[in-house]
Amino acid sequence: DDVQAWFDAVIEADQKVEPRDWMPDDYRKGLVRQIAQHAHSEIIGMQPEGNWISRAPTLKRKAILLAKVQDEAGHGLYLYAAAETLGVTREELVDALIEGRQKYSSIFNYPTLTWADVGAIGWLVDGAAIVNQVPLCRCSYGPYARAMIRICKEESFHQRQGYEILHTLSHGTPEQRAMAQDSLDRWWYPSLAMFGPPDTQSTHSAKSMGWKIKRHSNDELRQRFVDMCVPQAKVLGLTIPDPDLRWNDERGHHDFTEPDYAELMRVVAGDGPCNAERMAHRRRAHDEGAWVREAAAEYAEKAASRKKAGDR
Amino acid sequence: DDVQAWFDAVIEADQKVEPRDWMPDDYRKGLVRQIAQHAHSEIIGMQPEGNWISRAPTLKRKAILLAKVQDEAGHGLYLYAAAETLGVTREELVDALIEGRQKYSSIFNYPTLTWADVGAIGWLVDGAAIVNQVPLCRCSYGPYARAMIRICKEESFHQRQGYEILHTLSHGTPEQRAMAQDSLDRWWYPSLAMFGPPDTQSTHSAKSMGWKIKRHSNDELRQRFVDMCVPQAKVLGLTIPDPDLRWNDERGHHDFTEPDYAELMRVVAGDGPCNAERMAHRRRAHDEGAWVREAAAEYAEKAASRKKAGDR
Amino acid sequence: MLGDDALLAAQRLAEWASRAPTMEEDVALANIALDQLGAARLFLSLAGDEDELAYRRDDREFRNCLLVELPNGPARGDLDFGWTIAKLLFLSAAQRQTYEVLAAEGGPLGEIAAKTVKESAYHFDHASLWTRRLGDGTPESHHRMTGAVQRLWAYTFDLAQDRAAWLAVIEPVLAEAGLERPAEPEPKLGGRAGQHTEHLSYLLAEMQVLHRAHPGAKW
Amino acid sequence: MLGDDALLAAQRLAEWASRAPTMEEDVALANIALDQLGAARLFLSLAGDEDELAYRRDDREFRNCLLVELPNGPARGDLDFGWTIAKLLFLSAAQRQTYEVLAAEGGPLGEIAAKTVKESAYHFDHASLWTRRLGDGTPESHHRMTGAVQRLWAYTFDLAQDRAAWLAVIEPVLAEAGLERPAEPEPKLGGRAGQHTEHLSYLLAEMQVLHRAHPGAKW
Repeated sequence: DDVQAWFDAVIEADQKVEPRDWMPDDYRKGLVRQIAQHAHSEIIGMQPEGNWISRAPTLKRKAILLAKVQDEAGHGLYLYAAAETLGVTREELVDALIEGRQKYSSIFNYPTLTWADVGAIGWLVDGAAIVNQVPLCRCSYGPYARAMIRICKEESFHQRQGYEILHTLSHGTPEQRAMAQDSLDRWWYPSLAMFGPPDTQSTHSAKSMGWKIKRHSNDELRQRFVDMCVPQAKVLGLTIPDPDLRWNDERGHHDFTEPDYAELMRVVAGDGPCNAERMAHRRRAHDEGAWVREAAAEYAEKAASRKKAGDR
Repeated sequence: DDVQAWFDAVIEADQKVEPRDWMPDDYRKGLVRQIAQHAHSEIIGMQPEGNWISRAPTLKRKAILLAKVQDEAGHGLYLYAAAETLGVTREELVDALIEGRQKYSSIFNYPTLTWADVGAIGWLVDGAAIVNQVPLCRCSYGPYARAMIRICKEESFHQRQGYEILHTLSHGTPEQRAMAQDSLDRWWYPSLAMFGPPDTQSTHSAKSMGWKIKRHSNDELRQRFVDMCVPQAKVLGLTIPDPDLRWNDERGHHDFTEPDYAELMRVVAGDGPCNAERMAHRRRAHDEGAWVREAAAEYAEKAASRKKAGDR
Repeated sequence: MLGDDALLAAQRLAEWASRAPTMEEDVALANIALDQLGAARLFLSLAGDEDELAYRRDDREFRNCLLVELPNGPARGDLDFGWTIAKLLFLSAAQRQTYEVLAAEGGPLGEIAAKTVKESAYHFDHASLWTRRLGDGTPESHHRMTGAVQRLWAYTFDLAQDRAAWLAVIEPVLAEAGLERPAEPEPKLGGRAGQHTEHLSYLLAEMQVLHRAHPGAKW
Repeated sequence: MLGDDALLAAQRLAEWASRAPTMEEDVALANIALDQLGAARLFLSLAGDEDELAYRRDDREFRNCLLVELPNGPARGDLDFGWTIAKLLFLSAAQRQTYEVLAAEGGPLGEIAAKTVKESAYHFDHASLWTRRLGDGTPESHHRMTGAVQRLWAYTFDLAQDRAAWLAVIEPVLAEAGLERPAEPEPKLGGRAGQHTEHLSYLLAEMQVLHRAHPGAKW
């Protein structure tokens, strides 16, 4: 229990736990689960936006979007690497994703129907991700905290780009404006649901808070997100699809309508509009790439043994 | 040699040879080769036009084009059936196509690049096919002659539809007119080449003429085609891409520039613009349909044995 | 709505042209596609100019059920015969019922429906026959057909006005084919309200490209 | 011509996004696609408005080599990594040479080429490495890579101004990978004169759909 005391002291002192340090099993497991889910979300998250690369309306937008999707692959890589410091392999995690044993953010189970959705994902989905993730830059596990610093920097860049897409659309032709509003109408509540179930129902939160992995409750972060979006929507000239949304002077926050948590649970359970497609897409890419990975492994082995023979 | 004399008499009297009749081996083989090649051409010929079904510019044109491609599948079926009366099976012939042992008309190795090509194929390619095939309606082998009667009727319908497409385009917007002319520019010489090499170089012709399978030489038919097209092109207001094309009063025919027979030979040999694609497409359809054909066979067997069991 | 269903069904079925598993099936699928296209033209013409409606609307303006816009297999570009047959089975059963009701009601819509109902009956028979062949064929075909039925089931909830009647027609076919009737999943809806899958905009991009590239041209 | 090559190469490479055989390769292919897209924008901007040129021309007006418009596999919708690598190997070797010549000539074109030549060298190295891995990997990868090289060889005749120099670069890579250098077939040409394959009009239909649907809109 010396180590436990040491660990508790590190947490208490807001210091970082590092890979070689002792840590409680639950802490390790919880972190693996969370980082893996985060990594999976980056990888699956490439799909809804990737859906519009080929059709981006200008070459500049195409380049920005392609770079963004590339960043997501990069984020996936950092995060799997961070998880690997906890004693799992990327292959294990990828298998867990492919086989449906681990989850990814349910937001990516909604379809991107128009170009405006690329803007809405940047503004709202990346915006929500940032609100979720900024506190993680101070989380107690060092490698995760450091990965998050880098990721958050890029995410906020992405968020600005998404906002800019919507800004251009909402100041464009009537069709473009309608496209932007329609997109906000569809993405608003799913974005609110990204913060997870309300605090009264959240399962993993208390422990995570104790360990300083999580630092704010779901509802706190959701409120922060709403307060951030309202003035931005005003600048965009778009209407958040919530008739009950209003400033509450007493609370110093906006009151708003909660998302449909039953829908969230259905999507998490696998019944969202695109769950089957997203998983099938990922599985197919994995399966169809198998021969390439095998060839690379075989080649590396041959090269190694050639080198060895040459070294003799 | 009694049978040979009988056969010669039938041919001489312009009567029909029927499946049960005796016939010389070469006659049978020549017919199988020709009918199979004709059937293969119908099946491969679905591809270049099929390429525009999804993009046909009006629903009416889509319906007409789809019906035409369907007719080609139907023609393929009649023709394989006609070949089967000669003691080969459809499977053998399909294998010969798939494995590249039998040919199809080289015209289908050119790409359809614009909608106007659908018109040009109808007008020129079906037009050339009709000129080739009308005499076959009187050919000495009964089943082939009867299949050709039915096919020619449908082909002339298709030709009119193709002509009508070009007519609409050539009387449409400047872009449409340019599209029509461009299409004629690309399809004219390949269509002339459909009649085969010049008589001086044609290999199978003499025997076929003796047997009354073929009734006119390649050059005769090509001339007939040119004479038919010239006035039609005039009505279309399109320019046949041959500066030396002119009426020859002495011959009572148009003089014209011969197609590039070296190119024809290259395309026949497999080096046309689309040979590899057309064959790969056919092979893929064949391979990917295998599990369906196997299931149907298995089901038929099960059904038959159930019926047998029930009959007892 | 009926016109959009038939139009997209035709567009998807026509993708099989020159690619069907047998030549007979190439003819049959083209035939069914032509019937669907013919029905689409009649229904759309009741609502306005058929080409204006088919070629000038974007995906959010289409009112088809999601089933018909799905590709011919689980992913875009796929051409899976079992999947196509399952789609056709589900669709044609619903179309037949809808057309029967409309035909009984008479009027201009009823007149069209009286014609198309016969075609739907043929489409349904064709799809039923293949469902039996594939369901009760080889282990592979059984496996594929099971997968298709399972995956597509969630898309069947906005097909028929009377789902019970639709089930009464579908269930015996599945049973005879030795295919399990899926449990009722979360329905996939939205098409009737213009909220489609990611597939429709691709389908329309291809279908409309030439028409849209030449505004006002005659073809 | 250079701009069209790079633009279509980028469009095809970007189809890999979220589908590559490894995550590292997802990043690498997107990177190469971004380089190609960047080069395309620079070259097109020399010739006029980049978006006008990319989005408002039809296939007959494009002047790219046929190689870049081909799908990422033998048929439309295919995603074959070996095929993609073979395309990239052939293209990047030619681009590097062309850009080197232009860079030496100076001027506005030369300035762009001086930048893109470094990228091409990286693309070529990446493609060479994978050509070795696949050619000298498993029997399956060797078989696939051989097929790709054989099928694509006919499309390499309008890539480089100096084919001998191009061959001098390609042949050692193939040799090292244990891949046979194909015999010289009948070249597939036409792209430089606006005569393309059946694939390009599909690619453009998808690429241009949104831009064309909103004439004059800003994005």
